[in-house]
Amino acid sequence: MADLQSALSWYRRMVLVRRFEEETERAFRRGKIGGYLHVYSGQEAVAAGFISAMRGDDICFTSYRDHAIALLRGSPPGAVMAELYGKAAGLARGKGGSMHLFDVGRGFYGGYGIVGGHIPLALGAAYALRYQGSDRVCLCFLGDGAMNTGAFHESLNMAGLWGQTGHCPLVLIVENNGYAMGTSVARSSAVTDLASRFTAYAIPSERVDGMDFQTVRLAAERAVADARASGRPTAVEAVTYRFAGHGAADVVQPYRSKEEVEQARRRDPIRLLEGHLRAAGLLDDAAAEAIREEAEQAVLAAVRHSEDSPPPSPEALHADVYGKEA
Amino acid sequence: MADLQSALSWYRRMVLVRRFEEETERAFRRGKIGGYLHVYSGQEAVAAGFISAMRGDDICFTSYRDHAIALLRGSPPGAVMAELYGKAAGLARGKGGSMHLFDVGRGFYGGYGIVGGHIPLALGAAYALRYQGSDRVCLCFLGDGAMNTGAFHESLNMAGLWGQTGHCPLVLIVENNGYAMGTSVARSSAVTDLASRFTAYAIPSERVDGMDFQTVRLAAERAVADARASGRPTAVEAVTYRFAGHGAADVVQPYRSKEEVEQARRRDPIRLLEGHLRAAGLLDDAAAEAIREEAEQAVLAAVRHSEDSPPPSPEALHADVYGKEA
Amino acid sequence: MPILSYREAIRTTLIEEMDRDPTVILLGEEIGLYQGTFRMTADLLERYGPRRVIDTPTSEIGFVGAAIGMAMLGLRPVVEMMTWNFSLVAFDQIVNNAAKIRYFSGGQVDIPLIIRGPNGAGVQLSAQHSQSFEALYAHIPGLHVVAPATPAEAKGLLRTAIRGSDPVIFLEHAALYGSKGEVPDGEFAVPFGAADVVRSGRDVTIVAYSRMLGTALEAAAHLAGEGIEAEVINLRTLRPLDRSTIVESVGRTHRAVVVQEQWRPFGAAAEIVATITEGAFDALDAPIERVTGADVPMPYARNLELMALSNAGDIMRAVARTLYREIPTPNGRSSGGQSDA
Amino acid sequence: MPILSYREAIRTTLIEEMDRDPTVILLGEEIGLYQGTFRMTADLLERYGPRRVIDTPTSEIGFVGAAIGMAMLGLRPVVEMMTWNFSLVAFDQIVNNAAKIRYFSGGQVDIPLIIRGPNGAGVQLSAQHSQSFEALYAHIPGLHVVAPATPAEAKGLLRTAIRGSDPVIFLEHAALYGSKGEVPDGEFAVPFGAADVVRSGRDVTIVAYSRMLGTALEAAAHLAGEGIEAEVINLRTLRPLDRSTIVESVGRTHRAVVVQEQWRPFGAAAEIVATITEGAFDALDAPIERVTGADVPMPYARNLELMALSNAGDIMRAVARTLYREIPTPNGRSSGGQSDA
Ligand SMILES: Cc1ncc(C[n+]2csc(CCOP(=O)(O)OP(=O)(O)O)c2C)c(N)n1
Ligand SMILES: Cc1ncc(C[n+]2csc(CCOP(=O)(O)OP(=O)(O)O)c2C)c(N)n1
Ligand SMILES: [Mg+2]
Ligand SMILES: [Mg+2]
Repeated sequence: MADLQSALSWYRRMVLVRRFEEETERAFRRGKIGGYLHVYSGQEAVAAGFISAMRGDDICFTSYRDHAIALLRGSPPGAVMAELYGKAAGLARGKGGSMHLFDVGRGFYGGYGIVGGHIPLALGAAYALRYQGSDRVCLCFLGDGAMNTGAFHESLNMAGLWGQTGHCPLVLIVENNGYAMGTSVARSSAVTDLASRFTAYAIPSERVDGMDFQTVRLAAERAVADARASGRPTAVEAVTYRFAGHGAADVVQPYRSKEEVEQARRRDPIRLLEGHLRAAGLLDDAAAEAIREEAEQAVLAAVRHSEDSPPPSPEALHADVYGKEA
Repeated sequence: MADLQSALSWYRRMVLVRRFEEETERAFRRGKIGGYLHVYSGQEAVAAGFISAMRGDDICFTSYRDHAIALLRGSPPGAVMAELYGKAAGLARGKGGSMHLFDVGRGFYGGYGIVGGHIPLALGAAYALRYQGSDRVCLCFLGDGAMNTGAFHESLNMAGLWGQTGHCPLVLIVENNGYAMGTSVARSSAVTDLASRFTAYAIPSERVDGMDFQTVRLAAERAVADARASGRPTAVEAVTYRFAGHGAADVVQPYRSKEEVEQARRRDPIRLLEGHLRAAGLLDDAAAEAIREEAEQAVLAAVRHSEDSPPPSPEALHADVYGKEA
Repeated sequence: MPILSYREAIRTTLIEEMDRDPTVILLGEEIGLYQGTFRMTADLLERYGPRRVIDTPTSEIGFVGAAIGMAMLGLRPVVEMMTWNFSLVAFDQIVNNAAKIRYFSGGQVDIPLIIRGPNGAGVQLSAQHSQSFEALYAHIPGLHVVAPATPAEAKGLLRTAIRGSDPVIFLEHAALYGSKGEVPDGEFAVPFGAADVVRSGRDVTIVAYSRMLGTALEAAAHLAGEGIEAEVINLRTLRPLDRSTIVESVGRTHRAVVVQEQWRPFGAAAEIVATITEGAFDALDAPIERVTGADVPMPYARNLELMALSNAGDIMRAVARTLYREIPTPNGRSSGGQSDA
Repeated sequence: MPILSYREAIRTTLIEEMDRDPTVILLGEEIGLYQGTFRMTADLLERYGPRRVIDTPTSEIGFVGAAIGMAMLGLRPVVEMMTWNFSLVAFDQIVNNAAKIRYFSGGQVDIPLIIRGPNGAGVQLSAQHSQSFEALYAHIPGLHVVAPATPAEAKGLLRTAIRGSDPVIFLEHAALYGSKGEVPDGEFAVPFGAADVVRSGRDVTIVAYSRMLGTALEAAAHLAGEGIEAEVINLRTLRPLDRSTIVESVGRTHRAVVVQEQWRPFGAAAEIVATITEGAFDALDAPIERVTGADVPMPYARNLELMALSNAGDIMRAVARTLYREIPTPNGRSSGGQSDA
């Protein structure tokens, strides 16, 4: 139960993430946030479980569905929201937006927009960590859809090879949320047991219930410890569900039924964890309400901060194309 | 033994292929053939076994190691050699050279120079054959190295999917000759049982001795019959060996020992088949000598034809960039 | 003539050609069940079934390559590239296979393949999703590169593409999907390599294509108010490029401004400038001006993004420079668009 | 100064930088056990071990992307692209990641990454293996594009690249690997963005880079025999492009010929022509000429291949046209090099 005790703080952060995402959807509808917006609602236990298993100096990479990663890794909600608002105070100075959150100081090496395109980066980063003589590990979150890319395949085979000599402390987390945009796993992958696909690279893998924080967390701790100790890659398929549309524009969702979504929502990861905590006497109505209120305030403050802060200065346009002069 | 009876004609063609390749190496050294030259010596049983299982209207794709495919499929040795000589009478009018043999009239859809790059073409071609309502099948030869490309992965996953509804009569032949240039399979693939990698795409596969024509042929007949009947992809890993260097420039071969090559040569596919044929009384010294002499004459005639025939006309430079006017 | 949107023009052409020719098939991401990311293929799965409207995994190498193979076997695949940004994943297939197989096979196969989808910047899609790749593709022999600016062109050029025998890079622009215009009925087709003089004028030639045509016309309208008559040329196809129409026009106007959305260095406008320099050198009375996007990855923040894109004011100022005079311009200076590598 | 070959210049620079800085590591196909396809990395596996000299599978997406990730974490990877033809497989990684991550992260990371290898045509390697991609890469902000023509430049530019903080597209030329020249000792470096006036002259400016520099110098020598003094500029880097040296030269010579190996339409020469037109318009006494490769996929047959490539005679004829006169030229007409899309 000591275990569950510490889960309380992750519960708190998951509530914040959910509330934050609701607010981003609202801000998007109000035209405050532009571009594409991919929220994380429904998948919170996956990122929370894995990030809870990271050490302070470990690092991670993910796709465009990245708000939760930044928040759970500790980036200030105000800076995350300001990025979505395209403000200079944003996590990437307003240059990246929703799909390209970055907080290198906290070991978050970015959100990327090309499906599968970040996987080789994570591979190389993992190698660099070992090459530098550290025991840091690299986590790479990726979607079920990303497994069908050439970038995935080439990286995984190389990870398998580099792991043979202990030079690849890489943890791959497949967030199987059932869909790549509107394409279900069964329609996009010849094999639907995604964890089994890693055998083609001799990479150990397991499939876990991605809705249950405690389950994810245990798997994450095993995977991270393995990678750290052995320098070998390891993979986890976390079976989860995307409550919202693919992005903010995906409203009609002709590819799935309302019933299916309803059904999935019954296993809401936040309510599941809440249930565990209540059952263990670690949470009651008042505490839950306080946590919700705390999230509410944090999100509203993030919005105010974002509304009030200035856009990037015109000089920012040409800054950061290149570094110091070659 | 009826079986072995017909093997005699494939033995004859394998002898031709070997003799043809020797001549290409000589012509390369004499500066008659330019560019890259990748010979097939050692692997004859693979192409012969599979091509023997093809129907006249079936089709195939391969890599740059393509001379044998053309010859075994029935392209005139003179036209193949003329292509290597860069002559107008060549199989691709002197435009493609060694790496890009093409004989569409015989269902040979080409040799390609980008490793793995031809696999998606074969996938689409297989789909087209079924879409057109035929029961023709498409064969795709590829190297062990090509399995590590993104093009392989994306194509195989799609083949698995399309096969679910019988729309992918594709036979994949992995010619595992031990090396991708100087990189052994163990150094380039995290899993060395290459046939097993196809389980990630739910594609049935088997591994066979690629040095024994009869073994290859039986596997090929099964695979082709399966693909034709079911419209599903099927894969065969043929374990073989590259007797020569990767290409004509690969002389020193620091990545493998002379002993290893010697060892492999002891299971020369041509001599193995010759042994079977002799044991069955289908071949004696005189007949073997006649076959060698026939190959000798065919190759010398091909060389004469190539030496004597003219280069492409200057107009050919700008021809065939586009088809009829859009 | 009926009024159609650019989207409808494309969609109805797909339908007409699919009805007419069973070898025309569609493939791409989210074109079926999802109804198309931009609804270009809405209802087509229902209409033609899953064998002709193929939803693919996120596998650009696989499905672009497969479409090339289909084309080699006699089908006429039309690939939807969800946006051209993703085409870089399949760049090898397009450049090393689609463009070259006819040639290196000695002319043994046709490759009647269309790859179509939106090219260029949207609104705040940031660096990886706001690119315009015409200069890259137009460099490659064996490809046709087409960039319609109006609904009629979208229809006419798509028809030519589908009935052709070579790979076509069909660059649409999402900012134009809702725009409307008259579209001729029937088997209307626009040939490749024929630019359109959209507006005639004697003072300066403005060359544009795709979305920037509208910006050029907006500039031309303002310029007319200042007594400057700009001739506006819409390229329609970049490969083949209609060099003679451009050269002939500058031969009359003596001045030229070339407009493109994307990064200036080694961009498409450079080829047009070179063409004019080569063909109309003696006629030129002023340096040719280029109006282009800023030479930076596209930033997310809207204020920076607007700076990175050129507007009618930028074109007007460029025209003014070719005339060695000052004119008032409507839009604020987009200081970003003029910088070099 | 010691005389080194272009190959030795690169190889010794790799060694010097690896000895100096343990964060410099090499990866690519066949660079280790095989000793490098062009022997550029011969013995380096033995010298530095498999952790610093990494043989990769045939997986350009994987190893180019991995090198980007290494660079983000502070290593200085030098990737060998066996030939640049294969880089198209990794084009997305280079354009969408390497070039842009610094920008979209708001400047949070350096990407000190070099990708090097031979670019351009060899001898009879045919369509998929004879390409020259400088125009494609030089279009992309965030990349440096470097194309040394001499051993000294190869060394000096590679040193600048390895010590920099941005991705560098380092385009060598296999036809130059054996060429020799003096190379300064010590920590010699050549800055990016500084073209070299290799030969001065008053009659015409010839702009070239990489392998075509030698062809341009050959033409200039012949021209001198005809009393024509050509100034020859070697660009050395295409991004950044040293516009002022070019413009200044043409300001003096009043005539320009721009040379490139590859397809003309939307090729690198167009940007140089546009630069001259913009910067030296009033100085120009004749249209700028482009001398380029034929606009076709490279054919295999040697006679066609020679037609597809430009030679000194083509450059001399172009110079003659800028001077409005006739001059005898040594090489036969390579009728291929002048056609358009
Ligand atoms: C190479 C590429 N192709 C297509 C797209 C468009 N696209 C954006 S997200 C997506 C689906 C990805 O699904 P998955 O990997 O399961 O991630 P999820 O969105 O479910 O988190 C697609 C196809 C893209 N961004 N990149
Ligand atoms: C994409 C790409 N990368 C690198 C090369 C260089 N190359 C040519 S052949 C080869 C090895 C391929 O090995 P394999 O697939 O086993 O075929 P084999 O030569 O053994 O028949 C490589 C790396 C290439 N042609 N294409
Ligand atoms: Mg998903
Ligand atoms: Mg091999």
